[in-house]
Amino acid sequence: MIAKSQDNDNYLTHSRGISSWIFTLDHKRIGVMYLISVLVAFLLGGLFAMLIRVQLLAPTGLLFHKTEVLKDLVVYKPYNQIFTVHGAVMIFLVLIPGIPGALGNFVLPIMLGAKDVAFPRLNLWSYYFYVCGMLFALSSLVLGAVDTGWTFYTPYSVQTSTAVISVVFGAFLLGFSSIFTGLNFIVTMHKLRPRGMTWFRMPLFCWGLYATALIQILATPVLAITLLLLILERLFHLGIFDPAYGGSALLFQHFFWFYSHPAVYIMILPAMGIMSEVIATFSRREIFGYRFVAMSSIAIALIGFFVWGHHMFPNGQSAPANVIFSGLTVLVAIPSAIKVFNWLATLYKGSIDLKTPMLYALGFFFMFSIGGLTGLPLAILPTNFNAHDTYFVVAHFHYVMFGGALFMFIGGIHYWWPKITGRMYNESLGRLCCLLELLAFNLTFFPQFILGLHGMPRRSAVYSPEFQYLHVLSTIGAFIQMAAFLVIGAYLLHSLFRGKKAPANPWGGSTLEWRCSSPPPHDNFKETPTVGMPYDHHGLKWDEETEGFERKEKELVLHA
Amino acid sequence: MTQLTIPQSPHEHPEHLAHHFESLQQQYDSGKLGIWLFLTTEILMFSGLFCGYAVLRSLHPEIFLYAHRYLSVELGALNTVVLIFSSFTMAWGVRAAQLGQTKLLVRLLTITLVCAFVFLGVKFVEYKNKWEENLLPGKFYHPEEPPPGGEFLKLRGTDSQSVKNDKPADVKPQVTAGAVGERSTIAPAAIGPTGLSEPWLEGKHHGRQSWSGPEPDNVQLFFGIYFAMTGLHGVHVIGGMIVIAWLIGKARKGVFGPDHFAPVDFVGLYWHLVDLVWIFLFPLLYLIS
Amino acid sequence: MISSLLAQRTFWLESPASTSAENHDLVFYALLYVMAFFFFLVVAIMLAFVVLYRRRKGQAYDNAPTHNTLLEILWTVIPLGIVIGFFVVGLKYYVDIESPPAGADIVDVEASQWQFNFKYPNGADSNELYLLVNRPVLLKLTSKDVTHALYIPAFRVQRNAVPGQNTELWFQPTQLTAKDPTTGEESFYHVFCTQYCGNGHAEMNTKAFVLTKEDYDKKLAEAANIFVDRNSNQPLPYIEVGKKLYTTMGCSQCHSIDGAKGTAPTWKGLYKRDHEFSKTNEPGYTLKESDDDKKWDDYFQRSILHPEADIVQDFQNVMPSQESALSGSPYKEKKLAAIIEYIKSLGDPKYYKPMKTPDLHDSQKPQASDTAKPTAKKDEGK
Amino acid sequence: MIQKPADTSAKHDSTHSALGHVVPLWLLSAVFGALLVLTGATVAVAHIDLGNMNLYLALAIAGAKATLVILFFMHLFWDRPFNAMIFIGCLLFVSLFIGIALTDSRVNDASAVGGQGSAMRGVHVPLGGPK
Repeated sequence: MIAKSQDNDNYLTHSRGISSWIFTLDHKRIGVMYLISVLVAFLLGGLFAMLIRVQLLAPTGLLFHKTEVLKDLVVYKPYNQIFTVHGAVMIFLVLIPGIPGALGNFVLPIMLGAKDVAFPRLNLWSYYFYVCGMLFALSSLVLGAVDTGWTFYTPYSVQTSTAVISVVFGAFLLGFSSIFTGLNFIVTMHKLRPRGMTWFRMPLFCWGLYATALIQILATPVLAITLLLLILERLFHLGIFDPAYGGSALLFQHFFWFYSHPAVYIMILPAMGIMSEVIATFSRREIFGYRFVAMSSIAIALIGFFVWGHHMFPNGQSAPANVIFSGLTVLVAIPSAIKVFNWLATLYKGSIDLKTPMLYALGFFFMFSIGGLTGLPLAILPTNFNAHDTYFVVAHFHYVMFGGALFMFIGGIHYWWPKITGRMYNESLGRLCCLLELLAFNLTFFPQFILGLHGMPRRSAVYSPEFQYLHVLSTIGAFIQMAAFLVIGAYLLHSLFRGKKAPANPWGGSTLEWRCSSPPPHDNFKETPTVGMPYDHHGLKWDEETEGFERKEKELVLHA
Repeated sequence: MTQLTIPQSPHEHPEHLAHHFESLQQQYDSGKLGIWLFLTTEILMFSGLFCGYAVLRSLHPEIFLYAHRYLSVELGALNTVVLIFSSFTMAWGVRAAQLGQTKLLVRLLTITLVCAFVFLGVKFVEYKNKWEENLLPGKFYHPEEPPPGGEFLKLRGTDSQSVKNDKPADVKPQVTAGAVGERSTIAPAAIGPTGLSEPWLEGKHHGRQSWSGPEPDNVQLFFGIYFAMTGLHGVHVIGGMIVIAWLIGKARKGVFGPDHFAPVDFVGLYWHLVDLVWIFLFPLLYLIS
Repeated sequence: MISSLLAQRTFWLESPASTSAENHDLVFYALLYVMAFFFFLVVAIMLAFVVLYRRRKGQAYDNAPTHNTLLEILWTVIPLGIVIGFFVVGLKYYVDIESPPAGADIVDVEASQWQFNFKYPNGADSNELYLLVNRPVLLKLTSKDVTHALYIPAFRVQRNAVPGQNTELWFQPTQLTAKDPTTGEESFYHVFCTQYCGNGHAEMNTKAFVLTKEDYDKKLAEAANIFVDRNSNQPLPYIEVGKKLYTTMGCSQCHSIDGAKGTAPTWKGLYKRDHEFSKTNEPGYTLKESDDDKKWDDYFQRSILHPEADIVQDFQNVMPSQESALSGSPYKEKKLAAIIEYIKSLGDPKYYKPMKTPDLHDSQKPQASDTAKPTAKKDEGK
Repeated sequence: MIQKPADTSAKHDSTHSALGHVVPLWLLSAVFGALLVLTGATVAVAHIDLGNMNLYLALAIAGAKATLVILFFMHLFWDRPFNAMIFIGCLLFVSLFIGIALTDSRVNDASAVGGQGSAMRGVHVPLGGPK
């Protein structure tokens, strides 16, 4: 079938030469370029995280501390710059573009059975906006790294002497990159679905990306204007956000969180999409309650817009707003809960194969549950007043963003690696590292819940000695994680050269991308494929000679 | 399908059909949906400025009542008419493109472009005046003259209650200091909306909408928001002019016709949005009370 | 009663020290149990399924149910009920948080980079927070520069100090901070700034003491009158007071006394040292070793109240005026004198003639204290 | 390739092109006229003092003008309903954003006047009254 007939021509070999990559309009190549850049940024952000953890080994600061000669508080400045850059890089350069930009770009059109995204040229622009944004953001490292925290709160961000503008402008460009991607995906899903691919036959990863795209379209422009105004504030003191000129500091926080809260759903929703794919494939089951899972993505996206105020409970936000936002925030928990329960039910009576991606998915259950549940004390008003801006918050969002979104990003990379590169990675190493990550992650971030509840404020370069042992645990965990990530990088790279050729369908996946060869041909499908139910595994048989799963067209269930 | 073999760019292909689309209709609908989504993002982007405007105006009405008199309603109105007319010619241009009336299309687009130039010209005159009178945002705001219309008691600085103390002119050195070193010495802002001096409070009680007191605090806020809003809008006008110029070039070659007028249509939509924004900016900035 | 039971364990939270803390712990531990329940539920089911349904050789495709509306409704409605329940409970205590009792003592908190300044009804002010046990207190927060936050974990309360805005925060301490009988160390509650506010954010924290009536009055009297030795009740020499002020007023953050380079000129040998100014208000103003004491005193006073007036060569105009810090105290003049005395004492010994220690009685009766409102300060700042 | 106006207009009657709806010229002109009239109106109204009404009236007129432009100049009247949905949805989000930010600042401000100082003063009564 298709898979075998075209092994000679795939999107990697379709055309050669550096310019065939730089100017490519092929969504797959753009996806790959995204993947590489995002991973580079991830490494960078990780290194900054390590520096943070090293500093916090000692109560008085291991790297940056006062000395006999230099008592000035400016000694802490490098630390403030480091955690700011860590946050900005991880959020704007890794989490937000990561899954949609890299995996989404590569997989989405194939999953739909389309030849490309709706606007290939815009897609390329989106990538280059990302690159420029990245360069601007990182240029600040040279120009005097920004030290405002990734939230750029005024009036401090207006006063500090560090290079705020370059980073903010970088984030501004990254915003456009994100908008273009979202716009592209929405149009693609509306207009480029082939006959037979109805809305409720779309794989859930597409639904996740659709919900994400909605947020990218509706929220990101507000970030753009916010950052633009911040730049003007620094240049001309417009005064809108600066009390010294009659403006309101709180207004900036409203502007900022109107984007940045929905943004956390930009990060987690696609991860949930990958979760659905992986769970379905490796337990050979249709996703339980497909429509509920699909709709809960949309619900999360929409409700997510009404809850930004929970970042501002003690910040001087008015009581009525506090109450409204608290009430709406607890509601967001529901769609996420629905997803988790449906995934659990999907495992029931499945045929569960513990391949690496599946391990990541199971890890997601574990850490997303913790991350999600610890969101409750932050949504409920009295408990928020104790946990706000402490390490409890730090732990909470690392469990959701890192343990949730990033783990599924890594899981997704493993899941589609054979499809993207046409190579298989070392399975046992993959499993080992995943487990290692899981343990080390909890060692790193669980102590931070306790730190926070005992009052350890976030963004502090030094702390009172009674917190030390928890910080040490956390640092140890961080180092193990770093090591594990390096190993992962190593065996993935190794697989590129030594890995054995990947079959069209190594996992027994039922969605369309597994029906075209690995790596896929330039046009994905020569003739538009017949579309069945997304998670129908009937007739998928392990084929010894291709070492992949195969099935006869006629075994597709074409209507449920 | 023949499309599989054609080069990527829609514009070199006779049927203007990109390889990944099935039909012209599908391609057109995709483009239309795309441009509407893009307009959505534009609106949300401007909404930030409108939000800032709304909050500041509701907190410091006196600033707006006082400062809007610095603006010239005549020029604002003129620009409104110019933009509306350009919108009209643009809409007509789309019609011309749909009917393949190439010459007419080129003419209409040219008129639209000229209107845009006129608009920018008027804006330039306005900005120039503001610049000369130092009616600028933040620390650059220190006009010599009170605004025309309504007799203003020139009490600046004489009563301790209002004005001078955190006038930007005074804050400036401190703020820059804060920026250089890490410690800032900005005086704490007054309780309540800054500088609600007596005349205003009375005025408020009588629901009076005009401001006849001394200059209120933080008038520079008005010019901050004024330049931000009109400036961003101006940038969009310039962007529009570039694409319209590009359209004219294409139209001269006669590439637009009944089955390929999408570019004209989409640029048109964008241009109408620019017009829409101005339709709101005009009353909000020029016609206060 | 339940809350006090739960509060025994200090693994998750340190023991509550205020009424609001007890309320908080009640909600928190309830949440904790619910969270733990759902977490273990999910993980247990997951592991069970993984073991039960692991892939076996030649296993046929199993047609298990793929949807069940009843289940969906159940696991939508039950969590919904729970979270809404918690929201309502939270709301109940939130109303309490936002409703300061009528008779609460009012303490003005002025946050600035990087210290808190607490002003008490009697006009005394301090950088540490003194509280009366079992008595509600209402903190009114303002910020002089950027956004700060005041957070006291033991009381489970937190609120931002926002420039240009006024926020407030009330609580009622219930646990005394005792003095350790053996070491004489006074125990205290941490007060943190949780809103990132610049270089010194990490060190922007202080101590809160919860005291009995008499200790409280004593502390406030001390805070108001720093010119008397608390033990011997004898007047302190100005140089001692100046040394105390050097730390309490935060001079130590920038001015070293050992010649170390800081953000600002060291005080070591400052007195009667020739000065180079990068900027002065009156053109041509100079300050030389030869100048008389009067001129030097004026210079010191001006540099404390209006630091922006003359800027010493190689230093930035970054020092905030101490006007507002001093104006709260009835001893403004004497404090100034004390600081200047201390600076002089660090200068070249051959110029330093110690000032006569003030006699007791005039230092004990404070003048009419003016608790300056932020608005007033704005003017004095100039 | 050049398309001659003649043959194309022969191929397409003046209300339908291959892909989109063609707006008749009289309608465009009518809309243009209406917009001019409304502009005049809004300027005129501004000079009458109606207290707060001035603002709302000005916004209402602007809204009317906007509606005309959107429906006819921007073809939304004949366009696919989904595009209209997008547009309306976008307006909803704008109002949500401005609405909440505005209310919050107003409440804070109201409480700040009179030096009460609290961002929360005067609002706990609706929440159940001070104890």
